[in-house]
Amino acid sequence: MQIGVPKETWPGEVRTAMVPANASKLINQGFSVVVQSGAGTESGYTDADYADAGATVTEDRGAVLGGSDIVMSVRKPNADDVAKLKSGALYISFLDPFNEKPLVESIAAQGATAISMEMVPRSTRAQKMDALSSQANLAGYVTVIQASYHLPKIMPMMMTPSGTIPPARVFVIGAGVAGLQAIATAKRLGARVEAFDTRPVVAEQVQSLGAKFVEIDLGDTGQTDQGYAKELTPEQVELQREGQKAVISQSDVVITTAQLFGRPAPQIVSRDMVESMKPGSVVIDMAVETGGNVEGSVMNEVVDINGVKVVGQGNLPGEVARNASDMYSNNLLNLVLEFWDAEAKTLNLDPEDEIIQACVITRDGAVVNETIKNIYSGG
Amino acid sequence: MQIGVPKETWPGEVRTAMVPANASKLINQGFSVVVQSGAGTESGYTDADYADAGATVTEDRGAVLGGSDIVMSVRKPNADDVAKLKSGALYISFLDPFNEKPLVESIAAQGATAISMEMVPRSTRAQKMDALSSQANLAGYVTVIQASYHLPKIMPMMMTPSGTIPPARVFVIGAGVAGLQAIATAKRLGARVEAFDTRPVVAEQVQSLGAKFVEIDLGDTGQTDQGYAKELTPEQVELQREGQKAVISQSDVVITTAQLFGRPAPQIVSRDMVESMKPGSVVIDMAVETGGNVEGSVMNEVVDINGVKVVGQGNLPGEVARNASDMYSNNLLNLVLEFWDAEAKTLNLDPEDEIIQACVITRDGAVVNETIKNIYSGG
Amino acid sequence: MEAVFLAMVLMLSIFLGFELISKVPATLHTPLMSGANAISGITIVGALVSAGGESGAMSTYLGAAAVLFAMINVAGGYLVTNRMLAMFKKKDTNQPGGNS
Amino acid sequence: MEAVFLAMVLMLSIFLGFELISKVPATLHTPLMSGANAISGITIVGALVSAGGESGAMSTYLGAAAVLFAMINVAGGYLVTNRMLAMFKKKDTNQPGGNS
Amino acid sequence: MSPVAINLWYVLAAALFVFGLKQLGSPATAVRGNVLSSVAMIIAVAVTLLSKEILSYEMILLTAVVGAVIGVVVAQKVEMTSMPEMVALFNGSGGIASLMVGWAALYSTGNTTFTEVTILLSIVIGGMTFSGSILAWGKLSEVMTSAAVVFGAQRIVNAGILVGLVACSVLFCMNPAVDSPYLYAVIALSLLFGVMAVLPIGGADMPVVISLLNSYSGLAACAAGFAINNNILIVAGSMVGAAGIILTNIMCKAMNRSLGHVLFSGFGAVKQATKVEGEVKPIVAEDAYLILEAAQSVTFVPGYGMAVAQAQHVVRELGELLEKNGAEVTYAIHPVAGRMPGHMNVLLAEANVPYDQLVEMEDINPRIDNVDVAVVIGANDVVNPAARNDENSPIYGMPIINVDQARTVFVLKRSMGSGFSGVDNPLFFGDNTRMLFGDAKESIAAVVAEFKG
Amino acid sequence: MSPVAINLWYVLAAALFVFGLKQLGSPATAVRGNVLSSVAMIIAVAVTLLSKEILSYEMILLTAVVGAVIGVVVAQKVEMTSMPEMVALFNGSGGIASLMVGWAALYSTGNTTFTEVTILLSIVIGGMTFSGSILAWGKLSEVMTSAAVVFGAQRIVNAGILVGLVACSVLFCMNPAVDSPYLYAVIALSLLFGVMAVLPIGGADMPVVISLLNSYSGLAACAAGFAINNNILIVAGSMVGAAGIILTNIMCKAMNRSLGHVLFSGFGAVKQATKVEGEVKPIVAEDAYLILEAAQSVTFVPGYGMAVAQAQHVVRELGELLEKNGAEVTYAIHPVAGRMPGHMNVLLAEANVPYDQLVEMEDINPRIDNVDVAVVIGANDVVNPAARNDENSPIYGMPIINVDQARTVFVLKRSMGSGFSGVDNPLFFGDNTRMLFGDAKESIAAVVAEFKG
Ligand SMILES: NC(=O)c1ccc[n+]([C@@H]2O[C@H](COP(=O)([O-])OP(=O)(O)OC[C@H]3O[C@@H](n4cnc5c(N)ncnc54)[C@H](OP(=O)(O)O)[C@@H]3O)[C@@H](O)[C@H]2O)c1
Ligand SMILES: NC(=O)c1ccc[n+]([C@@H]2O[C@H](COP(=O)([O-])OP(=O)(O)OC[C@H]3O[C@@H](n4cnc5c(N)ncnc54)[C@H](OP(=O)(O)O)[C@@H]3O)[C@@H](O)[C@H]2O)c1
Ligand SMILES: NC(=O)c1ccc[n+]([C@@H]2O[C@H](COP(=O)([O-])OP(=O)(O)OC[C@H]3O[C@@H](n4cnc5c(N)ncnc54)[C@H](O)[C@@H]3O)[C@@H](O)[C@H]2O)c1
Ligand SMILES: NC(=O)c1ccc[n+]([C@@H]2O[C@H](COP(=O)([O-])OP(=O)(O)OC[C@H]3O[C@@H](n4cnc5c(N)ncnc54)[C@H](O)[C@@H]3O)[C@@H](O)[C@H]2O)c1
Repeated sequence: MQIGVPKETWPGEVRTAMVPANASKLINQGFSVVVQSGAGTESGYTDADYADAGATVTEDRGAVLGGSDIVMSVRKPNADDVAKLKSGALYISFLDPFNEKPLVESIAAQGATAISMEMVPRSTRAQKMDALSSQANLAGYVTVIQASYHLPKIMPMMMTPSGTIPPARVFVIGAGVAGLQAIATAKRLGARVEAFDTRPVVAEQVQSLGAKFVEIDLGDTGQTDQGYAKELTPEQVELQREGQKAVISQSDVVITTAQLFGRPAPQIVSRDMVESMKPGSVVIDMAVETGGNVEGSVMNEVVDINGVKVVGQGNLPGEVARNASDMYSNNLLNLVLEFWDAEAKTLNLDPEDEIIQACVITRDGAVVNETIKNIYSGG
Repeated sequence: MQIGVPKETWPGEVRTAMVPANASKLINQGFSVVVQSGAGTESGYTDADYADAGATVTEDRGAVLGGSDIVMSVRKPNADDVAKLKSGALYISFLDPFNEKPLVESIAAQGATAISMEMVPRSTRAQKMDALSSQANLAGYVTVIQASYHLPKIMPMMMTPSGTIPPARVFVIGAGVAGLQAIATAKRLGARVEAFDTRPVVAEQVQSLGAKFVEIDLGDTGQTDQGYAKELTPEQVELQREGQKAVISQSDVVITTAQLFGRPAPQIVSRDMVESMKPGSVVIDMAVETGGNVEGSVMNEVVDINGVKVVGQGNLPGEVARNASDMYSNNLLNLVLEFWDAEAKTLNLDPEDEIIQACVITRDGAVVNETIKNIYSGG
Repeated sequence: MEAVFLAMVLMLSIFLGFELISKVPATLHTPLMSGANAISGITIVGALVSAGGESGAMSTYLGAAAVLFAMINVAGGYLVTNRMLAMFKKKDTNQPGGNS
Repeated sequence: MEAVFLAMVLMLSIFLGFELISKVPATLHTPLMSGANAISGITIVGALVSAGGESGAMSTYLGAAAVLFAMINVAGGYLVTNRMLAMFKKKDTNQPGGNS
Repeated sequence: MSPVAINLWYVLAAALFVFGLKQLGSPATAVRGNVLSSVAMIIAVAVTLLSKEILSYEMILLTAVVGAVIGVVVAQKVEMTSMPEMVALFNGSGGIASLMVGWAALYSTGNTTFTEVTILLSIVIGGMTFSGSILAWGKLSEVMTSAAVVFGAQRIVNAGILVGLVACSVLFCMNPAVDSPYLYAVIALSLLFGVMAVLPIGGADMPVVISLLNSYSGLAACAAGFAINNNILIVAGSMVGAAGIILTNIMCKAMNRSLGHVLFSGFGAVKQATKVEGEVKPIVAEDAYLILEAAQSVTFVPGYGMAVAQAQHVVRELGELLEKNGAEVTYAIHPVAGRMPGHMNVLLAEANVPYDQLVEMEDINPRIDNVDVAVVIGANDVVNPAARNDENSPIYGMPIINVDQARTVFVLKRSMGSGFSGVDNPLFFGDNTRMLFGDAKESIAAVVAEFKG
Repeated sequence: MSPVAINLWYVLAAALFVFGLKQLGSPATAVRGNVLSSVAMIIAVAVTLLSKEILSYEMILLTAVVGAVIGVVVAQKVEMTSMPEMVALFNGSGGIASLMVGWAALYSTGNTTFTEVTILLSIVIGGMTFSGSILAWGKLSEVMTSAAVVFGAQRIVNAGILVGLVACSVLFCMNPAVDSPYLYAVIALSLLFGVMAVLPIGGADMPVVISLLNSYSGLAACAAGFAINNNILIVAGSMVGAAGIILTNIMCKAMNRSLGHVLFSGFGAVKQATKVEGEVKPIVAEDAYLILEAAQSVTFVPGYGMAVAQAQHVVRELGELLEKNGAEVTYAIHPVAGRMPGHMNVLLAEANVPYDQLVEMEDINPRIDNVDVAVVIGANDVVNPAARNDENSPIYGMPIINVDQARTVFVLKRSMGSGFSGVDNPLFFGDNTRMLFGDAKESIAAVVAEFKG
């Protein structure tokens, strides 16, 4: 059974869906692997590495897409990629199915099976395939590195002969996987870290990292069974704004990681809040790709709002491309092997399996995923 | 007695010699302070801040230089700045007297007294005026931030559902003030840190930060009474090269901080060593301004030597301009107040005082500093 | 012969006394002292014997006086101790938590 | 009357015994046991008395036999203990450092 | 020598015994302690010999010398491995000696009932000590099966013996005579009882049993002391008796058994077999210490609870203490432990746990059955065997750290509550599992205290 | 009641005393302990009254009741602040009682010399306990000057008194008679000695003195016990005597004085005045613990040595324990402590010391004289008073943390070696300085152990 790994075409995407180490693992399991030349370059893997791992490296993208039973990619395919897929093929990548109705339907039309990595459930059992977490985790680390890079101050406290430097104050909004990692990293650097999240359950998790949880009473908020946050009512949003103002204005760094699964990210930090910060402060908007938590943040740009740097870096995991590729590739590997029967050399995506049910979007020419179907029919 | 603070003209210099807080302190001590407009902007201090502190803000650079009894600056003055100084004035800044013979002599000719901050002794008593240390310390922190910014990996170890990420290996060459701070910061980020220095005494200091000291036997090396390293013999340099090869090739990050006081920095990391590193690795050359420890490093550029990024960022303290300015300004403040007689409103730079002897270069139209005189006469 | 038994008893009691008191938090120093003091009022037993015994008037008077003083020691001692301890009560309760 | 003195002695010794042994590192369990065992050979004193006393032949023989066994216990016990301890010596020396 | 003088010497000897015993308890002074107590013994023996009560020396000297020789030779010959057996034997001879002393005392004229009772006590205790010790020796030296011999009627039999013993004793005391049949009955029964008491105990528990018997032999000597009105016997005997009980207790705990269980082993053994399933066994810090103190390899398995309790620093400290104590210490990190990837790494790095002590799940699992103690610190889901065994558990299929296969497992948590996934955890009911309830930081700190105190 | 019965009751009482005393020693059980020992006392008194030795009850009852009433009333009235005085008074009355018991015992016929000696002992000890206690009371309640009264010839005088005491005692024993003048001499002298012994001790040390006298009164009771051949007196008396000594010792250490010094206070006081200058006073972890345990405010002053020893984690732990113990804990960071700017911050942050416990030199110095204990952990130059006082010291003029002005200073280092600047440090010879030698981590860990153990 052949696995194909096309080179990423998405602008600024430096990750790859397959690292050489995993290529050889899959080959030992009885797969054959075809990699488009240059697929790994930007994450630090040369074509030679793939070749050494036993994969076939080819210039011909068509062959990779068309010839393979399984196609692995980081980003969703573009129209003509889809056209190349052979019917019955399995396409695995981040698909953003909520917002890509036409694309998804075209895949269905092509007769290909599509697995959307965003849709992998958050069950304890599925964590090893949970690419959202693995990437968010790295992104969280990156936010802090970016912040300290742009900050004209140091993070830790220092009592020196030339005077005492107070610790930088970091405020993390949204303490999910990414947020928690950001908190941990900032703590490591010696910053004074505060955090807020609408899901009260995370307060304890924040404290478990030695940071302070900012108490803002929003009334009932709660989370989905997947552990995702629910959207807030307008009143609640207002409450949150008010509650955060004071903290933000004192902070040297504000990092927002607030996401709403499948929906545009909530706008949490308004312009006036940014302006209330000291000049030289930094705001990192991790949700910029899904609309942004910060008013005025621009994708892949550092906007200066009177003296405050608002960093809208997209694709944060890409900043640590090597680790990100390793992790993502492992997720795919775990996913495939979970359902791979090495003896029979067959991949059985049992429709009864809860993971399959959750993450398989199209199959046998139709959109099969319940959630997605509802949304599409819904609107 | 008037203190003048001109705007820095040195390219890329974002620090300032006086921060508003210190301006008011000095004014309380009976000084008057004149600041050239825009002097503090890049370190985050507006003219208004200075005005509020009680300082006079003027556009007229001439007035600042010519009208003041004490002129404070970060970088050495250029020729026409010197020309503006009034005879008997005191000029305080980094002067780089070893390499600036004509400049120093012109200052002498102008009849001005010059204090070179590099020359402040490393005595325990003088530490509060020790600008080299205060700036090197911040630079050390910055090197690590830069490294982690450019590194396509994360620093800490992480055992995650998607696989285990090993800690990044950081090798710090030169464990002086900057080196030690770099070690501490890298440790904080969770990296596996090794360090080397020609002065055996620092081995214990390195371990006291939880890092590993790489033992390379260079025979007798030793340090000056100021705690500075002596220059190595060619054989020793060779020994060191050999000893470091292995470590460097395994490292993800190499940070060099090796300086030789007053002399060009030793070249420690040769091109072949750089090439021996994994693609994606990062080399930070802190000594780039004084010639560089790394072969092929270019000032203010990130050079790519087959896949390895060699960062030659100059003026590292400037990356955290705000703290750097605070620290430097405090050093100057402490220096001035140490010799200021608040009652008599006079500054008595007692020629007998060891600090004065060390750091005053010119006075009453002549070069008075022993060390410098020797060097100049020497060649 | 009795004397030697008493000697044995003495020896053992002294050792026991040494072993009994090991580490005492500062707050307990005074109460413990006063408690021990109350015990040392045991001499009242002796006083009773001599006061009660009939080795002549003098010894009876001496004994009686002894009873008086010893009684002060005993009654007062235990009471004072109790009051002190009552005072420390609150503090003591969190003490264990404090030291563990 | 003697009996009551002995009772007092008994009471005190038992308390003392309880107080004496507190925390013992695992390595010392066996030696301590064997050391205590040797002490319990004190019954030899009793044996000697009865063996030496003259309550008739039978008691003397019994006593003698008792002496024999008790002596084995005593002599053997102390020796074995000593050997064990000698073995643990090295380990013990660094023990304190280890536990402080 | 006058009785007074002798007894004064006895006081000295007693004092020395006290010192000796105390010093035997701590590694630094143990050797000296042993010497002291031997000196005390010599004094006691010497003054006794000098006492005028003693008339015929020959016999005594003979037997004494023979005994000494035997003891010395044996003690020299035996190799280290079989020390415990040796102690058992010596202990046995001590017991039989007490028995005989008591017996002999019967011959002295004009015994009060009180004395008669004490005499019987010394005989009974001495007797069972003897037979029990011999049996223990047999089990240890594999002369006979070292397995626990348990048969149904045991309890009844034992009860019977006890009743008989008491009855005969009473009858004997009614009209005490050296040739009274009851005397022999008592002797026989006590010997038998000793056997019965040790039979149902497995070889593993023998050390504890010996220590207990040793305490008994002390009491026997004490009883003998009353029988012949002898100070030193009473002091030394009762002291050893008491100390022995304490030591036994300590040893039990170190072997993770309850003293009560050993004391009534016969009955205990049967009971224990019945009640294991689904029962939670809590443990206190002190006992946990005793077990860890004896462990050769310890693995910490941290989880979210460690983070909540911020226990990482104390954990590291305990780890260091264990290493100093000669144990091999590792930290097994489950990939999903905590609430974010690398959660445990952050904390352990902060606490300066060296990277090379961290082992991954895949590496620890194969060798986990060689781990003496696995200390689960506020982890739950990641050590939940249900994920391995229970098809219909929501977390079925997740790889876990198989702590349940370690020799002993400590689980540190505040309650029986479940973890993130809300699944119950059969581990807590495991046979080799001990629950150390309470905040993880407090608990570990308490254990550390035991180590240092 | 028969003597036997009585004595058996005494055994019970004694046992209760043992329990009581033990429990009095730990906060959790102290109250119960006090109750137990009072029960024991009641038993003892009751059985004695029932003993047939006693003939005339009236007198006894009268005095007893009066005594009891006085005791109760006083104990109720006195307010908490003046408890110590109270104890002193009670103790005194105990002493005088013993004296009288002894005296009375003289009247009983047929005393052996041994008895006579013990009688004298009870008189002497009782006497000096009495006078000493009264004096202590006087000093504490400011009835007289609480300052130490020291005059030159003191030693000679004291020596004289002692000699006289011994002499008279001997002479008395030669021909004991209730009206022998020597008897009165002995009584007078012992009273005088008690005064002399307490005179030269300052009010601050009084608690220790009282505790010591209390131990004496125990011994007096014990002696009285011998005098009248009474079991319970001996047991209780000697036990309290021994326990008292231990307690005294503990208290001394907690006040950072040596027991020897208190025991021979008179001579000590003079000695001490002479030898302070330039002398290094080492201290062991246990004593350090006792002092810290009683401290209300503690400041840690870390230096390069803490970094070398990597002691930051244990330091934090000790800090937490002290806080739990009710002390206010701060970390005073000198700007140049360590080997790089912010060296201490790195380490303390790693050990999770909360930022708000870190205080700068400028902030701690003004209030350092209110700090009970300043713990200098491997710092040297940054706490070197020479920088303040010694014009020609190379580090003169550097601002330092003035730990030498704290009430007590512990300096933790491995040797008397100097620091980075190679300058000697007068702090080590300070009067209020105690050197805790050894690796900083080991030392702190030891103290922590004391806290927990
Ligand atoms: N790693 C990740 O990225 C990630 C992210 C999200 C979720 N998860 C999930 O989180 C779970 C991680 O498993 P885990 O075993 O580490 O944690 P867990 O299964 O959640 O169990 C934690 C246990 O710690 C105990 N605990 C809490 N506070 C404590 C304290 N102060 N002292 C002592 N014990 C305390 C709790 O029991 P008591 O209440 O009885 O004390 C609880 O049972 C997995 O289910 C995983 O799927 C992981
Ligand atoms: N902060 C900076 O940027 C910087 C940079 C360079 C130099 N300095 C200089 O360094 C000095 C700092 O002062 P400091 O008081 O922190 O350090 P210090 O004066 O150098 O004294 C450190 C002391 O720690 C003790 N020590 C070393 N290892 C120890 C261990 N394992 N356990 C216990 N004690 C240990 C040593 O005494 P024993 O050997 O007897 O144990 C030594 O006296 C100042 O003179 C400063 O000028 C500072
Ligand atoms: N069961 C598992 O193994 C597993 C695996 C991964 C994640 N999870 C859980 O899922 C949760 C969410 O994961 P995620 O990081 O992908 O979430 P996410 O990336 O979708 O969102 C990031 C965070 O933003 C928060 N947020 C949303 N709106 C906000 C607002 N208006 N203000 C402030 N914060 C807001 C969310 O609560 C979430 O914590 C995590 O807490 C994690 O514990 C569980
Ligand atoms: N007494 C004080 O208060 C005080 C104050 C500041 C610094 N100092 C001491 O002065 C020392 C030097 O200070 P610095 O940081 O300014 O030094 P520096 O900046 O001049 O040099 C940095 C480091 O590079 C090292 N180095 C030089 N050549 C090297 C080579 N070939 N290979 C490897 N390493 C090499 C030097 O040994 C030094 O440690 C420090 O160790 C510090 O302890 C003392």
